[in-house]
Amino acid sequence: MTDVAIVGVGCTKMDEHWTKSLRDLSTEAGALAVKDAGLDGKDIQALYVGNMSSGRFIGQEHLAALAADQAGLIPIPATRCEAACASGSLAFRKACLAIKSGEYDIIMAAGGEKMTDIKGPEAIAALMGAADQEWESAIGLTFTGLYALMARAYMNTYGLTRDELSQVPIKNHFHGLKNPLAQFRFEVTAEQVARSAMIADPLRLLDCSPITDGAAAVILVSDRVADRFKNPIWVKGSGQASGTLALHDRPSLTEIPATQIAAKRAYDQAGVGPQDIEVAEVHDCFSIEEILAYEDLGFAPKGKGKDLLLNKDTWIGGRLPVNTDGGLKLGHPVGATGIKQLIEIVRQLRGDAYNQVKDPRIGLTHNIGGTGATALVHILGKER
Amino acid sequence: MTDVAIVGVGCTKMDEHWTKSLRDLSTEAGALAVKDAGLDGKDIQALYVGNMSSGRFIGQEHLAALAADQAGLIPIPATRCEAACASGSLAFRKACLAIKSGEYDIIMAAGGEKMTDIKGPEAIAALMGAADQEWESAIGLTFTGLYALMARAYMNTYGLTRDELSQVPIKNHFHGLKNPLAQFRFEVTAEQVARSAMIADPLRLLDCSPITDGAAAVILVSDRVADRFKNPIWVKGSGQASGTLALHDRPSLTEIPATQIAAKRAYDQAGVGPQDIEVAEVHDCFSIEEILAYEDLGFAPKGKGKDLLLNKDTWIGGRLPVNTDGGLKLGHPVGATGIKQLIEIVRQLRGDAYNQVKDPRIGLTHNIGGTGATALVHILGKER
Amino acid sequence: MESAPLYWRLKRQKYNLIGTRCVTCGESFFPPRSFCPTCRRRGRIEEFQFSGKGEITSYTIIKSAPKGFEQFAPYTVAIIKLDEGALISGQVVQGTPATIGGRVVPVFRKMYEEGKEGIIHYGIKWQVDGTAAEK
Amino acid sequence: MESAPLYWRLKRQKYNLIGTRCVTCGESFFPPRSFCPTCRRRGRIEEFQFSGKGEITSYTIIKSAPKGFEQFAPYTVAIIKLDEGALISGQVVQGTPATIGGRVVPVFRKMYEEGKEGIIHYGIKWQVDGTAAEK
Ligand SMILES: [Zn+2]
Ligand SMILES: [Zn+2]
Repeated sequence: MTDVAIVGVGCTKMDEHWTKSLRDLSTEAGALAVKDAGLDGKDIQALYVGNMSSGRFIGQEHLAALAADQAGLIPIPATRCEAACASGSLAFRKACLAIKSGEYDIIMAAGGEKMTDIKGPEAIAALMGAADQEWESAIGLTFTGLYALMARAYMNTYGLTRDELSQVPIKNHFHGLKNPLAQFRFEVTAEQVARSAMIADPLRLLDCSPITDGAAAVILVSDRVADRFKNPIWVKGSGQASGTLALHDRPSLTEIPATQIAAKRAYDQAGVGPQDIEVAEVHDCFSIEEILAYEDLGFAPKGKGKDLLLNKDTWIGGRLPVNTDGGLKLGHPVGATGIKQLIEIVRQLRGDAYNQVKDPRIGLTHNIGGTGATALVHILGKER
Repeated sequence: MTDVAIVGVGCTKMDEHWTKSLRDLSTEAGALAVKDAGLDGKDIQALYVGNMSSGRFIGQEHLAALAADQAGLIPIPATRCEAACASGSLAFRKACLAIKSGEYDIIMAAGGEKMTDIKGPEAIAALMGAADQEWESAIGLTFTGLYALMARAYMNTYGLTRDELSQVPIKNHFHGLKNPLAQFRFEVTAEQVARSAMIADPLRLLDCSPITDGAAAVILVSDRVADRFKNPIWVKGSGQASGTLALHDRPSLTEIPATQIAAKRAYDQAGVGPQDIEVAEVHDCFSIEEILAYEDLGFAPKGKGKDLLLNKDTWIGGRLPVNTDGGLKLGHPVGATGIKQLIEIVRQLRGDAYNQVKDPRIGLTHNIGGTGATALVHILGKER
Repeated sequence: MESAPLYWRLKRQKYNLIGTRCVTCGESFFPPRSFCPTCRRRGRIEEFQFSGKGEITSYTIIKSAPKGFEQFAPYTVAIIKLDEGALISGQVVQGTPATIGGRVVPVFRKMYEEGKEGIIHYGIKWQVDGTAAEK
Repeated sequence: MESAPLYWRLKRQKYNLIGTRCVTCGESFFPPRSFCPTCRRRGRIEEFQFSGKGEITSYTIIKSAPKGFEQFAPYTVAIIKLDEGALISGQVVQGTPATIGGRVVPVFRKMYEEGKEGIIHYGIKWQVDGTAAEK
């Protein structure tokens, strides 16, 4: 069985990039990753691109071929993968499988989204393409609304308070202070979160990830060539699972089964458990989801996710720092997000993160699409 | 190296399905394929779905998870692949790589598109998402227009006449007469083609594939389990390549380099050449493209593609029948097309095609996205 | 918002709360499913009339609305566990406060308008049982 | 049609036929590229002014138009090989017949209107050299 390692990373700033198109952003991220790996573009054998909705955001499909074209990578195979907000991780996982198939040794997996070319209500509608168009979008639900339904159910069942929930944005904004690529770099207080605009009750503005433009890319290689690179970070486990598209089709609103199943696969493949993870990036598109992720990933028992925040376990300096780059609150260009998460864990394991955890050896990324109709979990390790 | 075989196929009628949604169509095609393979849905380990632009056609992304959900396949991994009109073949190829990786033994690869929920001019604009939005769509180009640019250049360079070009729809409509799944089942004459409405000069209505709803699915298995199935058809070669997104960025308008490169890879992998192909499905989105494909695939020397039509070589009964199911003229639900092509070749090799070629042993499919920014070529064989 | 073809395709089911039921295992589906996820090919699907009565399992008040719904915000959306067993997302009519566990009944209401002088789309919303709210 | 941000982002380049050129290998790009596909990281990209003069390599007359362009059909679109070496798709102004090999020069024209009473977008079209066509 072939092993896969990540040997180069590149990421644009997360921002409202008025002067840059998606082709500019993806070329920038790709060039940074190729350079970081010490390669030349001609060494790349295939390209995988995660993108959710370029058709609606910029009127452009066929995005992987466009990215290959603009980056001078033609004629290599270029594949776009889509699973809403999990598109980046999906592209990464498909790139891993392509290397394991034996057909390639060096692949670029990238993700990007250009979300600010259309107006706010149009972007909200486009993002609802990740949910059930016939039965959720059609009655006026929004993504914040769907997570608000989960948040209220969770608060009602497990007694989570507003101020406890606010610990998620407070921690992640604090972590993001050190990240030069973050869209926002300021601290927030519980009072600021509680007073920020209501978007979908009970979720407020500071519970939400912003509308962001950005792109990110990594270079993956097989074990056959990995020794040519300094500091390869190994893909120890990769799990993917699906759930119902509509939130209302699930028996419980306070857990995401696809995360649980994807995590089990990834842990089994890596031969580790939740207790072995030393740094993690989890999908905090809305504050509540970080707490659900703690529980679905096995970091905390059901209903006890908040303890990791209150005990500072998931803060930098704690036993399992989570979202050390600021998480999605600091920018969520949906197709890029999964790759951006992997980049943070690679940097943490290499030891060159902006907000470095002390010498971690095993890290995890968790990326979901929609309200959890797709979940991907990856486990990376410093050793093969 | 793992070998991959196709053991089940299923396809809806190509039609304007006013009463059916994409979820209905994909479930129908998937159930047919599972039944054809003699399997139960619970045997499927992963799902790959090709779809070009469901975001714009029906406001729905995250389509693979939706398809898994509706087909009762949750929680298996579900992956959407997109490369415009080549999305179906792309999903198929990624499913092959996933089996070769060793992680799966039984996968469903499907494709679907629901194109008739929006109005004609909106559909024309949505399809232009396959081309360069910034520099082609922005000046009012259409897909027919892009192929018209190729057609005029080819006619000018190689002396192809209107009536010679018309041999493509004449042949394919004749082939499609026997196909109960075809959107249209009538013969056309050279006079009818020449008098049909001008869409983008010199291409006329009968040169164009229609706007279609439809879905198609195949079941792929590894050689580890293939002997459990009767009549497996083997994937002997698979090639994928990219070209510039914009037509104007290519040095020649009368050939598609991505097809040539993808074909070479597929031939090399299969250990065969163009002379060994006994039946083929090529991407005849517009009449001119079938002639370009003959040349790019090596079936005819440059400029001589029309001879295969005039000599009846590519008609049923000829030495290399092409588009025996009627081709894309008989329905082109873009995301489904690549899978539909594979199904026709599987049926030809199994011996249960509607328009059966006498005992072919090796067949080929050719599927492109846009004007050839993506090309995929697959070679299937009766023997492993 | 829905495209016109989608609206017309699902109108009968959405207007009349017609779902489906798998005769083989007895599970009922609203939104209707054409395929039983449990029984798969052995499942036998038939139409099933829901009463629309049920109980709120969670709710939210949407302040920031998507395109097409801006003029209705704020509005309440809930997940309702129907008495016959399925769960569905639906709008709760204005003027009646939603609560988790609260009983609701279906009412026929305007959903949204298409464009400025466009077609008015009607559909089912839910009303807290025993209250009188906006028509 | 283009979104407003895309229109504004590329306005300067599209209005003025400003492309790019790789100093390393000498290749010129219009549409502009920010990355030389030949030289890649060794490439050095700078702005390059195209004259817009060139030759038609192929053309079509669009009868069935996409959304936003319906009222202009039929209109002619050509691929033009610019004298400085790059190829570009462009509209040929009405009233001058396109031919393969025909020489063209750029002119500034209305491209389309956004919505009914919307913003008028201008841009470059091409005119057959030596002819006088619509303004
Ligand atoms: Zn059942
Ligand atoms: Zn250069």
